[in-house]
Amino acid sequence: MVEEHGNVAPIMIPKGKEIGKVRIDVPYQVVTVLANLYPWLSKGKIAVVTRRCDEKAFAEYFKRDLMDKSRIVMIGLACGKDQIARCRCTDPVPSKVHLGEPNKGVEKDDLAEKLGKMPPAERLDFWVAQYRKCNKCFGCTITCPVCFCDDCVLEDRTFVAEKGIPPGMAFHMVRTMHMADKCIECGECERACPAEIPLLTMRKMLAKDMKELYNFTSGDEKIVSPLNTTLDGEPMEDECHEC
Amino acid sequence: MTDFNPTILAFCCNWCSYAGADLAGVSRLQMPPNVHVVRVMCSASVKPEYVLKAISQGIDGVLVLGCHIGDCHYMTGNHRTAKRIPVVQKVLKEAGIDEKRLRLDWVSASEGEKFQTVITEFVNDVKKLGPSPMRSVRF
Amino acid sequence: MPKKVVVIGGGIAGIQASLDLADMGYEVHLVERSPSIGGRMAQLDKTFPTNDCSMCILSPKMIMCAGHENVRLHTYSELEDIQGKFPHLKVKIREKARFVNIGRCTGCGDCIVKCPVKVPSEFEEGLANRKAIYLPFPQAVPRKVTIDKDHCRMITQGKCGVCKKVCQAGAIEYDQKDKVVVVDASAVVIATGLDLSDASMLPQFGLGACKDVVTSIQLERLLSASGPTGGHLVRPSDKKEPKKLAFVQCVGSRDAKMFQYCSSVCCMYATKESILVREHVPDINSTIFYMDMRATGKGFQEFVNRAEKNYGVRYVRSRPAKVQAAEGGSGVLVTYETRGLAGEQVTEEFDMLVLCPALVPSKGTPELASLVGIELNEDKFLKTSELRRPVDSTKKGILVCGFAGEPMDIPDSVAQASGVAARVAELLEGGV
Amino acid sequence: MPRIGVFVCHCGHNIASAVNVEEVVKFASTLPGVVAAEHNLYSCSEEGLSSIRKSIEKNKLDRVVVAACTPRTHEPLFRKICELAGINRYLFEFVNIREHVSWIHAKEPKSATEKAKRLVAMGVAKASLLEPQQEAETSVIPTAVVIGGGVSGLTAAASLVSQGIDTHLFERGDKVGGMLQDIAVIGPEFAEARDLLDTFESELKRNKHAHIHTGSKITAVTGFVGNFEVTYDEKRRTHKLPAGAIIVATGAREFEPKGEYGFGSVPGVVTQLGLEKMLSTGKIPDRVAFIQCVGSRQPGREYCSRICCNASLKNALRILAAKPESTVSILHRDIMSYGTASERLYREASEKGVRFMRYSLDRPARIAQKGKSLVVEVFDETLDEFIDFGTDLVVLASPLVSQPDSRDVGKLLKVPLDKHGFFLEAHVKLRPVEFATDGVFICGSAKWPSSVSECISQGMAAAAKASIPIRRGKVVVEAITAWADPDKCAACGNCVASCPYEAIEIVMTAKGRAAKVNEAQCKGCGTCVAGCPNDAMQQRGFTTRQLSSMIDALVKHALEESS
Repeated sequence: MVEEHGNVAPIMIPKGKEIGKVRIDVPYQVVTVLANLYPWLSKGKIAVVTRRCDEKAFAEYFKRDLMDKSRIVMIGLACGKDQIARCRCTDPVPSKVHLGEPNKGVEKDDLAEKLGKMPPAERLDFWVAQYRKCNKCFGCTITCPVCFCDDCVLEDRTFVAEKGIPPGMAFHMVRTMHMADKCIECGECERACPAEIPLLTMRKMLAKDMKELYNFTSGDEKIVSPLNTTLDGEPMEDECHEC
Repeated sequence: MTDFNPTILAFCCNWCSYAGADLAGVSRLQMPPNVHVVRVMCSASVKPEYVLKAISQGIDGVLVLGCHIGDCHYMTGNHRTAKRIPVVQKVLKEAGIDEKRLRLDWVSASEGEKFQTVITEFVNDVKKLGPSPMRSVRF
Repeated sequence: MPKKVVVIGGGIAGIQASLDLADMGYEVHLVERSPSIGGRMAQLDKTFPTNDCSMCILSPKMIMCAGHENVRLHTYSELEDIQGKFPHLKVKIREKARFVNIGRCTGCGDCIVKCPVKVPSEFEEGLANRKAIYLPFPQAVPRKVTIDKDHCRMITQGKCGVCKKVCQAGAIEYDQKDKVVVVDASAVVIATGLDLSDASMLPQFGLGACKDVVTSIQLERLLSASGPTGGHLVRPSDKKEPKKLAFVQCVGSRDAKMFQYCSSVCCMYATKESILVREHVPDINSTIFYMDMRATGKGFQEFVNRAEKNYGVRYVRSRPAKVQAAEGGSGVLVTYETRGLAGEQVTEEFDMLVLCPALVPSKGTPELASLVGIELNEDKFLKTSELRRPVDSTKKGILVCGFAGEPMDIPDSVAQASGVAARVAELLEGGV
Repeated sequence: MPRIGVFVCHCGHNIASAVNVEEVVKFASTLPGVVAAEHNLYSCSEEGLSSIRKSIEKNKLDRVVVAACTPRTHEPLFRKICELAGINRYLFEFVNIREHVSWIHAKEPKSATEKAKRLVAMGVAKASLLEPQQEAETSVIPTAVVIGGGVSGLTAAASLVSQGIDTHLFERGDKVGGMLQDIAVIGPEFAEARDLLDTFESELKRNKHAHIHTGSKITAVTGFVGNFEVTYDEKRRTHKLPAGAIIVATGAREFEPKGEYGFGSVPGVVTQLGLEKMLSTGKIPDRVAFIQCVGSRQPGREYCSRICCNASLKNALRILAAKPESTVSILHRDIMSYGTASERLYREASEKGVRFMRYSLDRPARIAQKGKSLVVEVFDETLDEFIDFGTDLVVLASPLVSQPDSRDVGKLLKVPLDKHGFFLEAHVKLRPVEFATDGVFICGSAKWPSSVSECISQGMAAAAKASIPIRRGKVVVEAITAWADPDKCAACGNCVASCPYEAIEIVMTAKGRAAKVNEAQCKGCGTCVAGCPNDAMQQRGFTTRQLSSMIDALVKHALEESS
């Protein structure tokens, strides 16, 4: 990352170039940026400073064959305590730490717990109040490292029937559904949201559900999405059908 | 709540559940008139988006009916249904909408009576839940 | 002009043979003597060993068959005569009077509701009634009603006419006559399937004498969600749920005095039914009296093992010597010998007993054979000529598939039906 | 703007008794796009159909909605009328107001009428978005490939060539015949195996369509129904063969029961094929004991291999025919002589003095060597006691097991196998010789142990199935298949993973990497559509816009108008 005019931006340093003055704290999802660049980088290896969440995002790309794993060299960065707190991150240590000191993640998401205990009607009120603030800027989808689509179904009216701004419930529920089997909980959507809707909290709630339903965790190359597989996780072989 | 007449959408797969619904008709099995059947080829083609769209617009309940596991005309199509619908229920639940407003069940082509039971039960369940809270939510 | 093939018998074998022949481009005339195609398989609740719902998988095939551009259905029709030699056969088909104009009938069923005459339903094996004007079962193909002339009041007594009054399509024709059509066919396929032998011929098994003794096909109907009890398993005598059920295998089959052969499918369907009854009555226990447990197909032995382990099915190798009604008329007493030389006769009470009778070529098979000029084998099935030609009858151009030639299960019948289509093509395209 | 016609059927009393048909018609005429709304006493009668046709022509309709009974039986009829009137058959939508309304709400005419109206509105909404469809057609290469030269493969090939279809049979050994080469007599028919092989040879030799490749190995198969390419090695060279259909007939082999009952170490203990070899050299034992189910119907290999009891019965009778004074015993757990001919063998064997002893899995027989002969000790379940007797030969009836490389063949053709390595057919009941993959078929013991007669029936069945696309010259699929919009597709692969037919792949397109549906393989289930996050995947006749419009119509007419 480099800082220019007070803005922190990711930097791409080609081979042979001086590194110069860079900072290694990463307030951005570099994978989002890299994914946009990737089609233009047709050759060679790419070294990336990766936090645990970046690493998980990469796993989501690799598992879908959207990036070539052999071309990515990960320089593991263990996040500092401040960043962990800011992200409400539960899983901050990359599998290989090259930079930084490993720190423990936060134990739980207070808001998620609070919402979980609420009666449904109250929870609905909470979210309706939050979603009413949405001005449909698409910051959440644009910054999301695992939103793979170039354009988004939420932009047209097939599924999001409500007119105008705010976009209403379907918009947010459809996005929740789409993130269920891939959100890596980096929290970028929440930080990008000008309306400060606690989007990460909703993602965390679903992640817990996915764990309970299918023992699914995102960000692991070996765990494919349970939503597209058979009940055994693979094509059925000569099994009893009497259930 | 007795005068509440829920509006319910049901997706039925062409091969089993739609045929089961037909059999219920042929057998003149009476049931409440709240359910509107949309025929799809396989229950696995029901996009979560349809359910979420319908519910968010105030539809009181959505049924997804398919072949029993093992009976799917498309071999393992309905396995995906069985995997996806529980997640849609969670999406509803976490948003504060009772997940019982979405029900997944299996009705075979010879289960006209089961179709009747499922419809009657679901209509009663939704009646108990009351009108969808989304009916009164305006954004 | 496509060559024509006549297929006799509209069960699963006949349907499959017709579909394959039609797909090959032949014009198929499918002749079925009852008002609907579907055959025995239509009566089954589920099929072993996957417990697939029988009607769910059959009904699309029936619809496909009726809708195929190359298939002409002759339901409620019988073979009248065959003249000529392969490949120039003149096949006469008698289309029996339905007393209903099938061009006009829309299958709406208004007439059925109003018809005052009740007749035991063949499809429901006498466990329920149908009307004198009827559809044999809800998924019947074609969906056209038929008047049973032996029971219709208008036809037998000249008074009633209600169906004609309510039919807004004007489809009722009391004066309709049989029609004979002639098809110039190149080949004929016989797929006339099976019947259950009459188990009451063996009085020791109690059918007829004891109310709670039923046949296996009756049990299928009792288990079917669209059957006479809506899928509620109750015994005939007092309409109570049975808790203790027994099956007797080889009733009349593998019996030197009756039918010497093995019917091939009873061990498996009894196992299937013993599993299925649990879905209806969770605390039911089943006993199967058998001679050899013949589980030779794919997944069959596993199915039997599962029945034994997970469904508590008790397999007893013994052939009951006597079946009597229990005291009070409900339930049955089964007397059988326990195993070994030291074995003794015991009598055990069951709530209900299911007989698995010998399966025989369907009624009228010998007459059909002599009409067509082909031979029967010593077990009275249609004789096939040699090992290399398992579907050739004793006469060229007349082919046989399914249970009419040899006891076999559904997949074997279906495979043989496709095989028959290949054989027809070999004969008509290559002449070998 | 579409021009929609709505036709509401009375079905005599069936619909009209509960649904106010005239009211539904009046309502339908107010819906957007509807230019004609009519009713018929019976829409499906000759009169009904011709009045629909007249209305299409008179009102220049381009979409037709019929509100009547179930599409499952009547859709083809109305589609045909559309076609006759000059409209694409896919511009038709069926609304079921009989089975789904009048018959099930018979006593609530008001609600029934309201529901019928809403369903009609939903149908009209969908109809206005319908598009004309062309059924996809692919041409078919008029050549068939049969893999395996045993009795099933030979039958399939002989059937195909005699139908005039060019057929290539691949056998990896240097001779065709498979297991028939190892037996002399076929049971229960008592036919000579040599005669049957000669029959096949003459059938195939004299036919110009037959191409037999012995000593060959298939190394790759690509493509799909009608358009496969088979790569094979033969005589140290690699060849490529285009083909329309493929039949798998790779058979099975006898399980070698190493170590069981002294097999391999004790002389005089042989397998069934070992006995066949002895008998063919004219060596007839004086005393022989068969042990059934050696290595089958037990934990680890639960299945019954179907043919072994009949093989033992046949060989027992052969031995007695050659040397009537021989003593023959069969130790079994159940005699599996199903059907007519086999049961007759069983009866004949009993009559001729074959001793049948039933043993149970938990008390298997024991074999001991005593001098030159063998002693069999077994607990006879029928007699309820231990018995022992001497014998010269013990024949272990071991099961047929799958070929050791069957999984490789499965991978080559992308077809599934069961846990025992036998091929898994598309449907165990109704599609016994087909794979779920179109254009690939299965027969004989590669699928399940089968008698020679069953192999022949199945070989013919597979030939029938393989011949159909070739004879038709094309594969036509109903236009309910899926397609991917490359503009929207992000190549995430959800569709690829969810397709039950492996009909989708990610390919390079002008718009970058995107999913592509092979229409010849697609069965139109729509599973991929539901998995697609960006609405790039669509199913013909069930597009997301069409189905969403139905939801909108329901919302509009049930919620907005009533509130």
